[in-house]
Amino acid sequence: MLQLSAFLAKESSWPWTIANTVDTDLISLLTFAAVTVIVGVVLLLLSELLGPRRRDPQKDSVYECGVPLLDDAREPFTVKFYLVAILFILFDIETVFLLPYAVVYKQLGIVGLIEMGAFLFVLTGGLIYLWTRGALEWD
Amino acid sequence: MFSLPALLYLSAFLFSVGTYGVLARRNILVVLMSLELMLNAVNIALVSFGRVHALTAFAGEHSGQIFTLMVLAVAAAEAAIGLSLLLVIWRRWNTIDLRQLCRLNG
Amino acid sequence: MELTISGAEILAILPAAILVVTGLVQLFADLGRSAEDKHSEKTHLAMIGVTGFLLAFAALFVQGSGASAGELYAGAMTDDLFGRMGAGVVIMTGLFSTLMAGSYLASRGSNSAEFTALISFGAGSMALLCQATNLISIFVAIETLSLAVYVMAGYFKDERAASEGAFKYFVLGAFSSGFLLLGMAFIYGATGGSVALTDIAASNGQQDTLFSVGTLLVLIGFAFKVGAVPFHSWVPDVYQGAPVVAVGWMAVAVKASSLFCLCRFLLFTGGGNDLAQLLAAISVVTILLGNLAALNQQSLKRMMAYSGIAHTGYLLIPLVVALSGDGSSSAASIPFYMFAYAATTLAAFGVLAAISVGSDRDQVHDLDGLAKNRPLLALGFTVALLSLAGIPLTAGFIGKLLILSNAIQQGFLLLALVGIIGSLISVYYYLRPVVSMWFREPKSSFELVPASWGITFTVALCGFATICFGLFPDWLIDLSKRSVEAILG
Amino acid sequence: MDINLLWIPLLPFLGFLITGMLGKKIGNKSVNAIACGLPILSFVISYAAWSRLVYEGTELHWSGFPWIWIEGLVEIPFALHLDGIAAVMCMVITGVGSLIHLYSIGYMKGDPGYHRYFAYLNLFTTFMLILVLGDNLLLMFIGWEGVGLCSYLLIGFWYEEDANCAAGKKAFIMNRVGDFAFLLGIFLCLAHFGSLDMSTLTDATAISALSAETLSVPLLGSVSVISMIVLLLFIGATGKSAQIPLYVWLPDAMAGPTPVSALIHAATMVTSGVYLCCRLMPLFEAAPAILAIIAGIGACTALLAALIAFGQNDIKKVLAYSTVSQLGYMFFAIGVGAFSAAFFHVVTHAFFKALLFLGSGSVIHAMHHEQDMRKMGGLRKQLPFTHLTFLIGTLAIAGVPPLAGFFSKDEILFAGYQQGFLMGVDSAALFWGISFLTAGMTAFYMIRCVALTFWGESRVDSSLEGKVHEPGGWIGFALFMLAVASILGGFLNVPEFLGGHATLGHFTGLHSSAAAHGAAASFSPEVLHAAEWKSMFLSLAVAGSGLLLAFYCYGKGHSLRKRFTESGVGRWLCRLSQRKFYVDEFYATVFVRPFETMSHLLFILIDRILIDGILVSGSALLTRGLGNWFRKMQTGFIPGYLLTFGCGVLLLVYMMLSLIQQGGAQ
Repeated sequence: MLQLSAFLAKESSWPWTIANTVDTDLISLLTFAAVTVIVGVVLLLLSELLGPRRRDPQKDSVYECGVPLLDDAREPFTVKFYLVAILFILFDIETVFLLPYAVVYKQLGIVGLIEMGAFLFVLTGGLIYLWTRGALEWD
Repeated sequence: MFSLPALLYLSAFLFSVGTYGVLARRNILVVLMSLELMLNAVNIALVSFGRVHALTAFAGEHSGQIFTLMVLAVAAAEAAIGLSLLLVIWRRWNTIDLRQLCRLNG
Repeated sequence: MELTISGAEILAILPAAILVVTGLVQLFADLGRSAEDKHSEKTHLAMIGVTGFLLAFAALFVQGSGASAGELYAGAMTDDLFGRMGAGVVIMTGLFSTLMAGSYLASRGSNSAEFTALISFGAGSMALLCQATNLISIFVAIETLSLAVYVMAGYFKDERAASEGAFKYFVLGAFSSGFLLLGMAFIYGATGGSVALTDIAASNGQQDTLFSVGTLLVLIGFAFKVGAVPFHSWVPDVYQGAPVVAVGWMAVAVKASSLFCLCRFLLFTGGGNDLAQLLAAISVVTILLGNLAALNQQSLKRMMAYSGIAHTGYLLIPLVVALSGDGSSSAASIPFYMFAYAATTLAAFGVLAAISVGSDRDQVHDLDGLAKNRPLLALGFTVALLSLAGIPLTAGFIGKLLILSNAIQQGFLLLALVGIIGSLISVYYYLRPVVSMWFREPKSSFELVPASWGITFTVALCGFATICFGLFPDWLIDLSKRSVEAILG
Repeated sequence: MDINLLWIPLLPFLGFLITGMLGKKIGNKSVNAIACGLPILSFVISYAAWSRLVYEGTELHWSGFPWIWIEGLVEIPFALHLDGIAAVMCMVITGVGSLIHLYSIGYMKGDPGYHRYFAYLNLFTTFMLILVLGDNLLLMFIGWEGVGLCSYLLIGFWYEEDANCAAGKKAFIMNRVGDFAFLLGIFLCLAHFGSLDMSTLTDATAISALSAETLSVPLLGSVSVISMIVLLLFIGATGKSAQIPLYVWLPDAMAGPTPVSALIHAATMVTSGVYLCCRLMPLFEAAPAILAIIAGIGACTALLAALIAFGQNDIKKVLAYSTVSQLGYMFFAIGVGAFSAAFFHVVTHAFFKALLFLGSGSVIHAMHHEQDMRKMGGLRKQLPFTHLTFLIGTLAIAGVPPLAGFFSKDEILFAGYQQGFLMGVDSAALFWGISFLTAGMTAFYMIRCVALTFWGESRVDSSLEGKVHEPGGWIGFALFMLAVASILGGFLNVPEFLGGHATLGHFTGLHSSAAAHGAAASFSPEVLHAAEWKSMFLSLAVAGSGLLLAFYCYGKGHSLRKRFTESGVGRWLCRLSQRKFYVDEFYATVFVRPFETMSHLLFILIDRILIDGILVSGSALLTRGLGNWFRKMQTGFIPGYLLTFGCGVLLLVYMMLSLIQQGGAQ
């Protein structure tokens, strides 16, 4: 592994860098991110430093609209939620193929349409199957 | 400003983090996340390679990015399977501790 | 640019397409069923599956343009004899697994519809894997087939063993596919952005350290799928936990398709002597560990698991020989060996399925006196075990003979020696079940649910095929030779 | 009509197959018909073949088929050939054989293994005929081994008794010793003649071509190839024909049924050694030194066996030793170059010895399997016919003219006399002396046997009183035929000086004496005839004196015999003779026991400790241990698996990089 990193470090074997290719909006994005992070941190530090500190149980207890809290804040999700979440991930991610197609569907022409249709056919088949299997009913 | 090696280091770092997570953590959920991290770390390497090659070696060649899309889809499917297995384990074993699944051995 | 698709491309993808459609049909055909007959044996599903597999098998014989690598789908897949042979092994295995699945699963009170569908889907992606000629398609194919197999391994949701095995398989599999993907990324980078095997072979990146490491990582990914040491840990546990039919399917189809793809991959990328040495080391360790660990197994499934590991070791030998010098000629023994291994292993797992119908019997002593109750099954199992042990007149013998003699000719004496020692050791544990079948008295508690026609048929046909390949291997050997020569076009 | 030689051995073989497989089903009657009919049929065929040979002079040949056939290297056909000797032998085997088959019908009546017995008997006939007709040494060897097998089977026929099985084993092993030498001889022939065909081995030019060649043998130094071959073949013959040192199996072989002893251990098999010598006469004549050895061994065997025969009380044992002794005669004859005399004696001996054995058989049958002569005596009254035939046999073997034995034995003795005194070969003279004495002893112990069995007052124990009576039927028939044969058999080969034409000698073309080919071939007929008269009278004298002495001892007054056996030396000699000169004990101590102990030691060392202990169990333990260790590694602990995986990856990558580095370094 050492050798590998040494190899990667050698600029000579990687003539091209992205410096000249990455356009400026990426940089502005990064500055924006940096600024937000810095502001947040600074504000928190200030309140921590300047604010007076007198603690008692009342204050340390969880604040819930003034009423005494009922039970632990962390409630376990039901299994059904997991199921839906899984299905969501699947069908959500599959759309990742639709986006690039949307960009170039004109150029791809009829054959592209057919292939996309086949893809969607299979996808929809899966959806219909689990629907009829009752995987989507909440209870 | 971002040299390719830097991006590769990033992906290598993330990959290592993922590997460490898989090896070290006992919580199945975390392990699944680490696995996803490994794949996505590689995705970074792929896109950065692809970007470079697209601009230098093979003009108009985007196989790296396409690869990444495929990997995303596959990773999603894998995550789905993993989560459903996690559910099964939870139902049967009442635990999500990796170290307790050692009935089968020898 | 206008996207076009040629007849050759349609033909190339036809088998896989047929299989996927078959899977869908099986799923939907099961939807209309009411709850009570969910767990009864579903012969109509088996029929659909068989039809689909037969169609796909027929599609293999529809000669495509014989397009050389790199032409179809912008080099994503090819349509050569080698790929078709791989697909043939997979499809046949799928056919028999579907035949066995119905009654076995019904007897275990679980729904066979999704199982058979998973077999079809898996078979489709395996067929693709055998024909894939670029990194992307290889990765997608191998992942999809793995996903199908993960689910099948854990199909008995209510059994702890099944879920444990499946999860082990899943975690390790995802881990390995991470490395596989990393290796592909390295290759992609080192070869200056080429994913098609032809471009990779043509590119000048071969000498890069990055390239070598990438190839190694891809090799590791495949080594996991075929269960080579030290990436074998999942094999015994998964085999023990999974349904017998799924195990048979894994043992044959996954191994076959992965090996076909690996063979193609290595023949293109080369990889040179260093890789060959590593591969040789792997195969030596695999053979020895597999055979030795199988010695004291009481569970037949675990025994078959370790024997499968050992056979992986044998199968790596021709790859080593091919890598270090004489390209395709030595790799020619792989397709033959896979065919032989498929017939043999299917027969064996058919018998295992037959005896574990109803309850989960898989101990060696469960076979006691099988020859008296079920002579046909006992005969089939005996033939299978003899073939696995490499006793003459069986397919396994010819396969081992090809591999070892080739290794010796090319001067890999150590490898050949290890192979021989391994198979000597293996005779011991392969003969134990034979002894208990033929020379022990059946236990009084041993009442056998009559095996379904599907299982019996499978055992009979595969046992017969084992003998046939053993007696008349010429045509198959010739076919293998031609197919391997076709790889590099 | 044309005769296919194959039929001669084939018919008894068919008999073997049928009686062996279907014997139980088809019942004894048909077993008799088949088992006796087929040998008789093959006797008819061999008679026809013989007559072809006599009247048309054509030696029948069946070229058979290629058997062991490596082009240009070894070419051994499966072929049969019938020349004079073979023709006569065939007739003797099938003729005497058939008679004994018939005899067995009466003798084996009611035996549980009836059909098995006849199957063996037929098989024996087959192999014997193959031995005789085989046109090459290898085929002959097949027959040789085959008859050995059958003799083993038939000696141990009543296998319920351990003694019989032991005897069978003894015979087999003793023969193996000889066969080993025989095989070596065959190999030598193949190596130097390049062929095993009788025609090649007896071809004068081929032999003379080899006469110069020598090969160095350990202990013997450089020996001429011919002598080596002859010596080895002769050792093989000593095994089969019970000569010193391998004779001890024959007396024990008497454990078998008496007809078997008659057929195998008197008439046919044991003479096959002599037949071998006659068949290869030119080869043997080319090795004079070995011939001298043969003469010596023959004479000594004759003497020793005769001495032992004195002390035996078992009637069959006496006959057995007399057989050994007579075989000794034959080899002596060969030793002195009188092949025709030897062969002649084979034939006559077949007649009278078979007669004697069958006679003893009928006695034993009548006495309900009592063989001890001390429990007999005075059987003349109960068994008049048996007594008569037995007496004929006895006189024949004793050499009383004009019975068969007289002519043959006289020829042998004359041949020895001629070589010893006319040609002045001292060793021959000495051996002649020995066999001359033996002739006298033969007469003595045979009369003793007759006297103890048939004469004097009965010592039969009371339980058998009145039960003993003549077994008629086939037994009688066989005895009668053989008696006739032993009376007339001698006239086959009446020497010239008695006005005969030595028919057999000329027919077989065997030399009658060393003089016939030696340098001193030029004796004038007068000299020869004078010598022949002299030797004839001498042998008559010695035989007569033996007879008289025996009559005197075992006749009315027993004084002489008593006095002799009372005397110290006499008692000592008697015990020595009864104990067979302790030869068996000698062999046991010198060969058998050391061999047994050694093999046991080796068994312990090599088998038990080295192979079973270290190699087998050791390696098994090792593999098991490793296997268990590998199983232990399979903990089922997922992080462990993952760690294994990761370490595997790291290790492989590291190895890869270091390999690349090495590659770069070079």
